[in-house]
Amino acid sequence: MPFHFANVLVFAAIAILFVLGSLVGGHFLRPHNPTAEKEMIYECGEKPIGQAWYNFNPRFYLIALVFVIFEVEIAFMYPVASVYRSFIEKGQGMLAFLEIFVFVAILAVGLAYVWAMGDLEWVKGLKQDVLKAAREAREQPRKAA
Amino acid sequence: MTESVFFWIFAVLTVLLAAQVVLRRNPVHAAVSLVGAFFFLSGIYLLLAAQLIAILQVMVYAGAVMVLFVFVIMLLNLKEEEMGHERLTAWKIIGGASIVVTTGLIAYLALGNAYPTGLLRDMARTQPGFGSVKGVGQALYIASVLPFEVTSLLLTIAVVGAVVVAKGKI
Amino acid sequence: MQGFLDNLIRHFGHDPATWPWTQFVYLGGMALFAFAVINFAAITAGIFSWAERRVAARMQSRVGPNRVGPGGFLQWVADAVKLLTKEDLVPAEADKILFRAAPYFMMVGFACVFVALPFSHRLVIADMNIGIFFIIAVTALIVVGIIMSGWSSNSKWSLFGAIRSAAQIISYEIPGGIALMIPVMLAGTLSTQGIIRAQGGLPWQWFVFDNPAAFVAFVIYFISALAEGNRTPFDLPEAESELVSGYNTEYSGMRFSYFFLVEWGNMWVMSALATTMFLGGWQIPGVSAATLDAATGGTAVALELLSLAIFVGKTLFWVFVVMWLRWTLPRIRVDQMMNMCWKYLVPMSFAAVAFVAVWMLVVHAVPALGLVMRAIMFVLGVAFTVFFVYRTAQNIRDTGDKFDFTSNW
Amino acid sequence: MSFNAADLQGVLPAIILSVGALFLLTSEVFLRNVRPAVLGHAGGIPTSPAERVEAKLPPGAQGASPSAVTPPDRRYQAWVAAAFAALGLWASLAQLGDPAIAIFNGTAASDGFARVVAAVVCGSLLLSCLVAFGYLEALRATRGEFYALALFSASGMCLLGQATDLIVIFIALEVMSLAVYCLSAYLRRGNRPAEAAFKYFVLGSFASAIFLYGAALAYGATASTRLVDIAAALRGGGSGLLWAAAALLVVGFAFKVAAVPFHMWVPDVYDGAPAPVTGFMAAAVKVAAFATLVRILLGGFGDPVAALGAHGWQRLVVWLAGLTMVVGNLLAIPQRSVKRMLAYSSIAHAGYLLVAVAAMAGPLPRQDAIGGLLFYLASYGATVIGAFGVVAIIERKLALSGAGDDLSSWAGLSERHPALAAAMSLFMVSLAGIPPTAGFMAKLTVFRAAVSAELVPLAVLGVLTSVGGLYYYLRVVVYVYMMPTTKPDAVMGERLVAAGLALIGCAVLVVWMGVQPGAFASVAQNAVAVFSR
Repeated sequence: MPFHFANVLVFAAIAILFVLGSLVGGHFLRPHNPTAEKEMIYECGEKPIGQAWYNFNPRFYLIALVFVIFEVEIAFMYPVASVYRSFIEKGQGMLAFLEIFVFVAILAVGLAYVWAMGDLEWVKGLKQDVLKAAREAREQPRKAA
Repeated sequence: MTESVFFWIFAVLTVLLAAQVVLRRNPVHAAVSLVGAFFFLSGIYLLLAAQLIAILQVMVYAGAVMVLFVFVIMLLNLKEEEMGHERLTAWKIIGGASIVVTTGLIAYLALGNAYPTGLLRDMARTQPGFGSVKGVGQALYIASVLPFEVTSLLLTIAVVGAVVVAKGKI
Repeated sequence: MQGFLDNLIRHFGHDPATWPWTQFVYLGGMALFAFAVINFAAITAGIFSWAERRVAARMQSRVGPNRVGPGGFLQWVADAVKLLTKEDLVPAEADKILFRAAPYFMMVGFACVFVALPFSHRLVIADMNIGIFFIIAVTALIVVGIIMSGWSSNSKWSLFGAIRSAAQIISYEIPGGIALMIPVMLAGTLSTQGIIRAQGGLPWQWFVFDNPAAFVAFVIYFISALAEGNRTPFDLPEAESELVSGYNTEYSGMRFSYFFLVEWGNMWVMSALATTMFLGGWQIPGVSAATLDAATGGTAVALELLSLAIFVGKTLFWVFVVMWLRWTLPRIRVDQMMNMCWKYLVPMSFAAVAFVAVWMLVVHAVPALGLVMRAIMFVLGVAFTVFFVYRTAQNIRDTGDKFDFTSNW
Repeated sequence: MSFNAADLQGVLPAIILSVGALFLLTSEVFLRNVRPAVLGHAGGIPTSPAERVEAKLPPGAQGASPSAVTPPDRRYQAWVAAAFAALGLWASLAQLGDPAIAIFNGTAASDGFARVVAAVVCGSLLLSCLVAFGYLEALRATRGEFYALALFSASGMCLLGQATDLIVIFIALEVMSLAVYCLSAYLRRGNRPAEAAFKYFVLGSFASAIFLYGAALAYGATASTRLVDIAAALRGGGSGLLWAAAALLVVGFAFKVAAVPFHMWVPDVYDGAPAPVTGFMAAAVKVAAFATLVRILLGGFGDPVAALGAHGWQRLVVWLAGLTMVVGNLLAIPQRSVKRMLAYSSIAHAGYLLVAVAAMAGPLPRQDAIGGLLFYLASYGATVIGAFGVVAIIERKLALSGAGDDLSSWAGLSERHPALAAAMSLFMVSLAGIPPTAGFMAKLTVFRAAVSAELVPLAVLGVLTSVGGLYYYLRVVVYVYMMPTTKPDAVMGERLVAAGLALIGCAVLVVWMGVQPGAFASVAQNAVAVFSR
């Protein structure tokens, strides 16, 4: 087994060397005369305004959180899934099944809950805006009249 | 021999990168250092014959938790001026000293009289499949049913809690 | 591979267990293999880039690149040379360390997958007993590379692209991971070679036809793999109409090429994984794995080459399907992409796992049912394929198009 | 795979509570589909008789204009939660007499101690649900998660009470803690709740990390996470690593039980969290944390050598107890906010409880100390839930504006609400430890145990600090009865039925435990048998 993982290490090292080698090799082939314009951030030819490092939408955070939780769930499920067959062959399949089932069922409640709470909705913010705009558009002629 | 060489390489790199996590002012740099630290840590787990833990370290921590961290960092995106000046306060010195003392103490205790008995190392050598995915799967089924099922409960609570906390005003 | 190197050492009259230089031979062998495999990945990625352009051109009644080499086959070499000689720009505003480091993360994550990915009956770098789990884990590093590249560029396009890409990849990792659990359950092992061995050479012995849930899992895995590889219809992170080029907008020259190398190389990875997990891998119809193990001499070499050809053939077919999809389907919206993952694929994959768990119990009790189900699934699959080919032929006849592989090369 | 019905029966209270929580979450899913956003004022159609009683128009709370979409009626959830808590209470009490067995391959135990802990936790949950009902309704903050999270945390607490494996302890601890973190962040009016939740979460995670480190060292030293194996390793001499592990485990739980110097989070958290949650936290979290501490110290490190030796944990606990009593009481004195005062008082009570833990160390019979601890926890739980129940009623209006409470809100309470005033005075008297209340009996048993364990200085310190504590407890009584009213509308008079029930329950318990401690002593006796040698 250590042999297998030594391979991983070697692969990582060779991959790094591959990138490094081609970059260093390319260094002798490619031109290098940077100018201020070239080094500017590309914004479709416009001058960039400010930095790009600003606050992000929290919905990404929520997705990431739900992801972490399900990733941990997968991490727990794999070991169990890999021995499921041997348990069936030992004649303890029903019990093994119940254990997996309870585990998944409890998490399924969590998923259903997040779904019902509307946190899987990607455009909920947008929807509100659209609704508001539609409402205002409806009010407008009435006010004008 | 080879094992201990690798151990020291991994250990030194882990500690260096972990120190970077604390010392770096730029949170994204800190997060990337953390990925590196997790990576080398998983190497140490491999040396301890804990394959599953090593893989989980990369998959869950270096992969999943990191993405979460980076998203949170980007969510907040502290500007340089918001972070305040770096100052060396008495608390920091006390904190650093206590870390060194505690670590040294535990390392001393660990190396003192308990570790050479090498209980875990013996287990890894004598029990076939110790630390492998199947070994852990067997353990989850047989010895650790209760923690396994309660973990599912814990994950559900985490989902619900995340929704509650991320909601606006209640 | 260890066995191969051991044999090599024995061939030179040493005992690998006692010879002091064994470890160095191992190291050298590993480095050699790693170099070969990474170059293989890079070259296939290059060839795919040419193939995709040709396929796309054919689908759009164009010609595509056909100047460099026979049929334009050497186009990718020309592209590589061009990229190598392009100026390497690092934006002045960028976070220079991370900007330079990001391609390394991408490449390491990409290269490590090949450690556990089989090619043929004997040709696998390391047949780890946690194989598939390892592959799922190291692909996570690619996300880190993407986020790093996008953030460090300090460009709005890059950042949007990176965040979108990360959100997409992590979301689809869930259904993809759960779907891959089904072959693991059926085979009772995580080793990629072990999973292939648990299947057979004939189509009804493949896991994809084992039961309906396994077929669903295959579809879920394929969709998730498309999304994880940022392939159309899930290429929103690189939506050129809104984000220029996504997370790699600010990259140029050679540095840029790594991102594309990884993207095209991923087509091989996802197709090879689909072949391994669901489609019988390198299994030769009518020849059991035991026969392969027992074969010696010339027969062994011939069978080995045959298994390699079968594996590569299956993989290339799915690579072609991926290209086909790209030029057939329009890009979906970001909310549709998220809905599809969390509201359809994740619950479906959970249900599929539950079904397979029950099904395995049923089959254990009544083994005949398993055979019946395989037969039904296979017949349905054949019927569907025949129907599909028939309809396609009909459509081609109706539109008056004709297969013409002779002109325009 | 050894796995049978007895295993499941052993964790029955935890199962009941988590099934209840999952039921509530699932009902939330269907709520959307069945009754989507009823337009109008009063919410949906009341179905159960209890709801019909409560279905009066809500008082003119701010924000909700009649045209705004009203969320679906969720009042049934409080009653469902209370029902499941009652079921859990019944389950734990029904099993009280059963013999002690190890369940789930020795990762947990089903014994008298665990059942008493589960009973106290379920009782606290039941009372807290009743207190929370009117509070959340008045603030228009009833959401499905609240009761579900409360049930989840209670199931974690029940598991903590019976876990005999460090991994199970850790997971149950996290089940409890995560749910309680979210509960304390539940109501976000103003910045204080967010701050409270944040502090609680960060420091709580820190404590969990320290505990985990201790568990890792214990595993490193013994190659097992079972407490039994740790005890066996200690009998074989133990090792330095194991001492470090013990210290880290104790420190991790010192955070959870809020012992000085790990108490920093308590005042802010108790102040910022909604009052019913604070009551639940003060009562139930304390029970679970102390139960686990006792399990670890007696189950894993119970050997007299381990407890009393040069590196023994008794010395550590004695110092913690002394510091906690002194600092908690001293810092409570200047507090103007009753919630903060109760927070510091809870620190002080943690000190008295630690006296009982310290008394368990010796080779002498531990019956008195363990029985005293359990009795103290139960009586403190009843008292503090009652006290925070009254605070919740007072706080309703304040919480809407996000302000904290102040002693001035309590002035002249006796004129406006004589019953509330009497209840609050009773709880204060009990917290101060004046006969004939439960608090007095509890302190008495604990100090008696300390004296018999030859910890006389600690007992004397306990008595002295209790006397000092009289000042700030009785100050509340003085404000309630002797100060003229300054804020005439500080009390919300609506929706007091459920809270009133809870307060009556608490008051009855407080008096009953004070007058007839013997009735509870027999229960405790059963629990004690587990740790006898």
